[in-house]
Amino acid sequence: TDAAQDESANTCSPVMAAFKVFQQELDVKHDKYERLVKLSRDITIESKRTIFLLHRVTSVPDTTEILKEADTKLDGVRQKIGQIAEELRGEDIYQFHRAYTPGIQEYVEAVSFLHYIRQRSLISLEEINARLVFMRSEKDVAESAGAQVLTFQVTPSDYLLGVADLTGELMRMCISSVGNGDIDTPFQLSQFLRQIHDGFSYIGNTGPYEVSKKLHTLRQSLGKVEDACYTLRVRGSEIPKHMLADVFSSRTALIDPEEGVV
Amino acid sequence: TDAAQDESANTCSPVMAAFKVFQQELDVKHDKYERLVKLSRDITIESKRTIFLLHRVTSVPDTTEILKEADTKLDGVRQKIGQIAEELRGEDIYQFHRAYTPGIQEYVEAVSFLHYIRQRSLISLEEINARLVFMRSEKDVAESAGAQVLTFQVTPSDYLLGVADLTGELMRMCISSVGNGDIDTPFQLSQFLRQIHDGFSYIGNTGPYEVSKKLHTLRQSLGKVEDACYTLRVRGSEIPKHMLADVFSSRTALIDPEEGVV
Amino acid sequence: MSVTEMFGYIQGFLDADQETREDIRKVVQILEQTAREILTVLQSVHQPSGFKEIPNKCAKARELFCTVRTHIADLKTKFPMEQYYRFHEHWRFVLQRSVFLAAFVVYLESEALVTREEVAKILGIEVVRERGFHLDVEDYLAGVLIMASELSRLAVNSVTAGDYNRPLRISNFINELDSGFRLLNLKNDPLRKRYDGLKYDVKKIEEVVYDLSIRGLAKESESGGGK
Amino acid sequence: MSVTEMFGYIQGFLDADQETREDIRKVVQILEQTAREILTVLQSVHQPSGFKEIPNKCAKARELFCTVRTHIADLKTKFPMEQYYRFHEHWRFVLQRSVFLAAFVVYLESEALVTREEVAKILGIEVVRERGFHLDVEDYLAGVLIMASELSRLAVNSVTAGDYNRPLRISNFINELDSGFRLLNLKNDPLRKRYDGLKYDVKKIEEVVYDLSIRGLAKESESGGGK
Amino acid sequence: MSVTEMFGYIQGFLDADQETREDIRKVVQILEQTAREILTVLQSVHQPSGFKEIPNKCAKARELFCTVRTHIADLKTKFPMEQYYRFHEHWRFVLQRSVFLAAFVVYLESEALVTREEVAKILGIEVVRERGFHLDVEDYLAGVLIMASELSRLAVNSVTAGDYNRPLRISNFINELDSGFRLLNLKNDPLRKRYDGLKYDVKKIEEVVYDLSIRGLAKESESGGGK
Amino acid sequence: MSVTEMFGYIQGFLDADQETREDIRKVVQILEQTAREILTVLQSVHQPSGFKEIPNKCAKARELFCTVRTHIADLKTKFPMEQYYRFHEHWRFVLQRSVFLAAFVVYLESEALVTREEVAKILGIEVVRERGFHLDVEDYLAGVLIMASELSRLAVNSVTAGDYNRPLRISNFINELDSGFRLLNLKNDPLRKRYDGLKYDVKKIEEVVYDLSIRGLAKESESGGGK
Amino acid sequence: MSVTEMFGYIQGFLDADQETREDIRKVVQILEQTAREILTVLQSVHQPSGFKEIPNKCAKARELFCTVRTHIADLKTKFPMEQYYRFHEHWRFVLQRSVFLAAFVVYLESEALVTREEVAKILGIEVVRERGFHLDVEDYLAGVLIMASELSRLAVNSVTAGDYNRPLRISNFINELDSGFRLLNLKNDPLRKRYDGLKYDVKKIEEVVYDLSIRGLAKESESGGGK
Amino acid sequence: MSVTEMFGYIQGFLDADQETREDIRKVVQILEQTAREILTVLQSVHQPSGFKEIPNKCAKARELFCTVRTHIADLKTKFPMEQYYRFHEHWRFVLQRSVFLAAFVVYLESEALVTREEVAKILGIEVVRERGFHLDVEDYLAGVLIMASELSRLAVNSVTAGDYNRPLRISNFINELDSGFRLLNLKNDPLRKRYDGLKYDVKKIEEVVYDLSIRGLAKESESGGGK
Ligand SMILES: [Mn+2]
Ligand SMILES: [Mn+2]
Repeated sequence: TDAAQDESANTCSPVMAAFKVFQQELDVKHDKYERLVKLSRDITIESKRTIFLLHRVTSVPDTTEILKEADTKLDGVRQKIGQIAEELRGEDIYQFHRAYTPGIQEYVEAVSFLHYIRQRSLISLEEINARLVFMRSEKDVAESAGAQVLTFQVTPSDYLLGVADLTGELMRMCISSVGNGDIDTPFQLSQFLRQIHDGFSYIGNTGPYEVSKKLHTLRQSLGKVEDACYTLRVRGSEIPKHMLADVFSSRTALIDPEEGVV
Repeated sequence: TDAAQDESANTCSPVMAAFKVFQQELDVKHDKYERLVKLSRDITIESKRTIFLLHRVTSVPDTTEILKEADTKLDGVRQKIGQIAEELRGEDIYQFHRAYTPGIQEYVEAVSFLHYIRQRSLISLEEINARLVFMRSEKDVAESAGAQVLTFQVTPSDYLLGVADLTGELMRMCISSVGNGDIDTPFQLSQFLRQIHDGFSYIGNTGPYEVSKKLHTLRQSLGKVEDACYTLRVRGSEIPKHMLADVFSSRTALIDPEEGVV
Repeated sequence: MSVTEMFGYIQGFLDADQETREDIRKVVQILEQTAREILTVLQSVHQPSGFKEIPNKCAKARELFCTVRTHIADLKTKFPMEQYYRFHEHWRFVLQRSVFLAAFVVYLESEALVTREEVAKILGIEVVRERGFHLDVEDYLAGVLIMASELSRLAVNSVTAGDYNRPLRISNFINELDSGFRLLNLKNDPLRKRYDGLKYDVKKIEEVVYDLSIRGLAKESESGGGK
Repeated sequence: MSVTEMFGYIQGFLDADQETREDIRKVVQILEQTAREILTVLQSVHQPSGFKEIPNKCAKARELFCTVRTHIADLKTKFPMEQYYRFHEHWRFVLQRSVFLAAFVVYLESEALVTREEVAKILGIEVVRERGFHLDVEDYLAGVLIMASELSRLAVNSVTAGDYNRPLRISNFINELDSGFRLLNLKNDPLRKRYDGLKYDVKKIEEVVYDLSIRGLAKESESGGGK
Repeated sequence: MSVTEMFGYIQGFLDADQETREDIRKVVQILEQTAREILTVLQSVHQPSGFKEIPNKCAKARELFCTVRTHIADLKTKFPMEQYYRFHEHWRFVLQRSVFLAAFVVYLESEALVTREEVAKILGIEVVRERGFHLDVEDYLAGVLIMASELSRLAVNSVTAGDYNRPLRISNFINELDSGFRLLNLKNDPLRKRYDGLKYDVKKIEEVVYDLSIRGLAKESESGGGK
Repeated sequence: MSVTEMFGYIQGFLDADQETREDIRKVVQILEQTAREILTVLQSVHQPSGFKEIPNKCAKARELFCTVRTHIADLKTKFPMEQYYRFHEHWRFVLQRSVFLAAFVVYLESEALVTREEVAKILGIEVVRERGFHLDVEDYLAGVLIMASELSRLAVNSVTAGDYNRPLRISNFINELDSGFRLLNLKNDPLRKRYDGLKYDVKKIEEVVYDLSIRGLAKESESGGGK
Repeated sequence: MSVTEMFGYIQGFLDADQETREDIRKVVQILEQTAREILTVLQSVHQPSGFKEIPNKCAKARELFCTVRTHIADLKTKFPMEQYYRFHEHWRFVLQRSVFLAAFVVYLESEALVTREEVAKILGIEVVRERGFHLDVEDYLAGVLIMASELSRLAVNSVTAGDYNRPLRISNFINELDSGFRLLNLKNDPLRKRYDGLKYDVKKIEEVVYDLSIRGLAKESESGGGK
Repeated sequence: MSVTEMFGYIQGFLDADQETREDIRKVVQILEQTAREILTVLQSVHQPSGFKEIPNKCAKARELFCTVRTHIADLKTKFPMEQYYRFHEHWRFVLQRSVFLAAFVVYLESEALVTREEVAKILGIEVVRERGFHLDVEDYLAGVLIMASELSRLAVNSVTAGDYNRPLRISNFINELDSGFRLLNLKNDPLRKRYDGLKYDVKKIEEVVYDLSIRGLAKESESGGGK
């Protein structure tokens, strides 16, 4: 038994041999995990940048340029997601899910924001996933012929969490729109946000825990948007007329406030 | 009304005049509070130093020197408490209690620690307060003849909290005693600590909130002291004999373990 | 009885308890689902288009309350009635939500405060503890306070929908509610905290009325509005 | 004295202390009830109809302050006066509320800031600590800050009630108060936190005045306004 | 019924509830005092000198349990029995402590595990819920676990007092208890947490036995010891 | 697809997920029960009398592992295999406990470290992820660490039972294990935390060996010891 | 050096650290006092009467910044410069406030955004870390954001004071600032949170501009401006 | 400089900071790896066979410290030296571990306490802050305390290895260390907590010495020592 204590001898004991295998396995796994975290962080940063960029649409007359630039940025993000898919090839994706979920959620947020700005509707999970199909590069194909296509599937949870965060951006967009004198957008946004809010309250606490946590923020965002629409309505209700000192005498002549908004 | 807006005019408005009085009053109070905090901090530091010093008694043959030094240090602390009493002259002492309670508790801890080392008993609240009677300096007396004596009263709560902390020091002393081969002290300490523990559990949650919080630590300290005594007892139970390999054959000859301890 | 026997016997108790809780949880889950459906129906009143459909939506909600009653009836069978408070926490949340929903429907229908008796009837439960599964005062009040906050939202959205009349009526209603609560001696409990939120609702609605007043939009309601 | 005796001796102190606190708590609870009643009386000034009745309501509140004085007189008997700060926490909250109520009444009556002396008189207590149960500067100031927030609400409701003059007067008053507070050297204490809230009140009132100005509604007050 | 009337009516409910709680709190406070006295009596067994006096101390504790029974009888009169679980939290703590004390007395007397029935009898309460104020299984188990931790302390102090026999008996007892608990399917609740502590008690006592064994001090008990 | 449809579609996913989890939870609960039974069987090795019966107890444990295998087989049917890690948290705890039990049995039988392959076989699962329900390295290592702590307890109890040889063998075994773990690059994860606990086990066992050495009791094992 | 000597020496270090912190705290307190004085001077610009006096007030504030510089110069002497980040938290708050004040003065004087270099000069500190006590980018940005919120208040009060021109200029300025911040990639830190508040300032100012536009007041002021 | 330019410029700063932290983290990770390797080398001194090889192992550790110095040299290049405290938390843990390892090597070689100067030299860093990347007093002391605990373990294992002399020498060393720490006035910080652990190390070692004394083994070893 004394020999087992000896370090040099130790190295050839079955225990040490087994642990060297474990070391290998753990390191491989950790390294992959780290790479995924890094990719996720890059995706997050680039998605956030896209969102920042998209907020500029409220302050410029022509949005084409911005939307094009956002497309390009998101293409880059999708390439990164392709790298994630590459890393996950043959893996149990849930094993590494925690490593890349923040990035994916942020991507969902960015891509659904862009979609909303273009289409004024909620992008579906299918639509998102449809754009996450990747062709393998030549080199890889050479190695193992056959499956040339690689897909990445956003989970419903990540989709939900991304959409929950989207509402925050929509709220910001609404506030900025008001700030920039855009009248239509806030009302459209409040309608849309209310639908999402109702959707989330329909799901309630049956979804993942993180969703319930975000419900409060979502409700606050909705409140802010509703307040903004309210403000627009009451301010819009006033007649564009110089010096309103005499407004009370001509009160009966008030036009239908509904018109003031359009 | 416009005049009230004017800053220069403002200064003579009744509101501003009143607030200047408040400013005065608040500053006086805050300053006193700060001075008391400072005194309390000094008392804490010096009391802690005394406690550190007193822990040396477990490692030296003659403790006279240390005890004398501790007396001197505590005299200094008492002088500081005299300064607190001076500050509190004519005040509602509870108004500033939070400012100086940490220092007083630490003093109780130090003085009761010294008392225990000398007398092996718990110092009483009266004994503590009896030493907190101060003669006013000549100068002060000149100002207002009459009351030459100033007293400081430690509250029962502060006394309790100080004693609760004392148990931690007693535990440390016990561990050090074991470390230094002193056999008697741990047993005496465990007896004493048990009494204090029983006292505190008798008071239970009827005392101030902070006491209840300290009960857990007290119970842990008692456990450590009991464990130490236990260790002494089991180790002391072994015969001082070279090579005990044959101990099992002569097991019946074991002397009364009670004697091993003395 | 040996220690083993005794613990085996005790395990019986624990199993039964756990099973009861499991049963309760299941019914409560379904109940929550139904409550969420009612909420979805009622939330449409915040839509500009939803204002005309209020009677419609209320009717639909009333129908869904039938399902609520069925589920609660089922819930009652899951535990001995005298242990109501043992399992109270399980259904407390959904019960308060249901009170809110009932109170909201009644307000939308009649602009009146639902009484505890009415709520109890809508939910198919008792008011008096001794009679069976009942509605605690605290739970009733909590539900009413949730509604108050929904009404402050409704006041805002009414204006957006062009209904300048409703906010004033809501303001009066909420003020009355506030006076009522001020009669109560609430402890420092969750209910108290919720009540503190009422102040914000009151203020919010007052600001809506202010905005309408300063623009002369509130006047027209004076003639037509009010109860 | 043995350890056991010592603890018995201390226990005596603790028991006496707890009893005193129990007594104080009871009186304070009644005091809170009365304070809530005064609040209910004064709340009506926020109603459009309440504006004409301000003098009336103030008178009624003044009456209820008699009851406050009786309860405080009772409170004083529950503990040795020189230990005011020992039990301060027990009545601090209700005392600040009472200061607020007194300050609000005085403001409504005279649009002036109540002095510490006046509050003390209304509550039947002292200003100077040495004289007995007194009013701390901090508690006085805290009460004044609660009033400031009530005034921002009043400014809003004045407009609803058609009184376009009052908000400007409130704005001046609050600004003066703000300048006063800025003189103070507040530590990081609850008062500081409350004072931080004053900014929002100032801002809110400024927005009301803005709303009136831009519509030319503030003009008319310039001629008629002032005290 | 107007809103004001309704809230006045509700206040009645709230007042009654608060009063009940106040009453319960008072009795519970006295009960805690008695429990603490019993604890003080029993704690002396940890003193080296206390070992011979165990029967004495147990007798004295038994007497004090009479007072416990009186207080609990009083407690029962303070609320309707079917609302046991409504107020459970008020007495849960002291009830578990009392179970611990009863279990400790019984152990000291007979080195056996007290049954739930015995505890109930000692405390003057019921085992079966339907019969009245009863002892919940969870509370019984919690009390037993507190005792386990006290026994590990006793094992240590026995050795200090020169009794090398007792730790082995305690070790056997605790092991049996541990096996018992392992039969139970505990949820993730406070009881589970407490049970996790039992492992440390088991280990601690095993180390005491180990220390005795390695020094040959445990042997002598083998002949004389056991139950 | 409208927003409402989209949420309905997602809700479908969530419902299915929750159902799967419910199914898994049920099987896991039964699995935990069986694991507890195996533990009870193996616990007896800590008893002085239990040392001779080790082979016996191991055999009995081996039998119970059949039941484990059955339950795990059942578990496998509850979800698609490639989603192992999606639900991992549900069985992670019980799986690590099972690894511990298997490792303990193998150690008791042969004083060797169970390999991952052996554990997998005992539990009826795979080593390689691609093959099906498998055993994660981390879970395997966690189970081994739980055993290490059990072995430190065994070392103590061996001495009590008079077996002075076993602690030295355990000490060697644990030291080898410790060296193995030091090769690993653990992140700041639960496994790392658990590994930090190994230090205490190592130390405890070293102290037992020390106690034997200083009394010359370790000598005899040198001649007779080993396998 | 003996162990004792070494430890005595070490104690010196520890004492010095505590003293340094004490010294820093004192200077920071005085600095806060001066900052409050500057604020009081600048606050008057919100008063209707204050608008004409802006140059005056700015001059007075500039004077007070001399005192700020003196205090900061004093602060620098309290610790070795390379330990800036060790004590950063102590002055972070007051530094951000000072940046705000400097930025506000500069805006009032020239309606331009103060650069980091200018602020550094006004406060008598460095921009480049290597040169000495410097201004962190984050602290600079935080101060700028505080000013943005002050400007939204100023826009409101400008209207009250009859200056219909200023809000438009503020609006342009704030929009530019907002675009600037959009370029930044902020982490989820305190600065990001503060930045989120900027949107509300932008919105508020835009509402003022909107109010002026629909009344044709914005145009009018473009040509003439002021009263 | 336009606002846009300025903000672009600022973004550069923010990016640089994040990058710096990333760089530091990477080097620290490698440093931790090396520290673990040194630990593995030194761990073998606890093995019975390891005692003769101490010089050998120390030499090997000394070699590995070269790598440590290289990594720290690399670390220094990652950030400007005057920002040491800005990033201190990143390397604090590994630095304390390295101090421990250096102190342990020095003790094993010479049975003396490593000075701060020596540690600094071994790690290739400075003692004086002004000179560059330095060793904080607190970090030095923390490392020394970790070593104390390792020495108590060594004392135990010395006996097992038959070296009865070493524990006495360790005892003297630790006592001196303890006296040193008693001179310090530690705040209630992590260091104080660590220091409290020292007493248990002292106690453990004294128990070993006591065990040796009562067996007359301490004397015997004084003359001959070792096996
Ligand atoms: Mn976002
Ligand atoms: Mn202490």
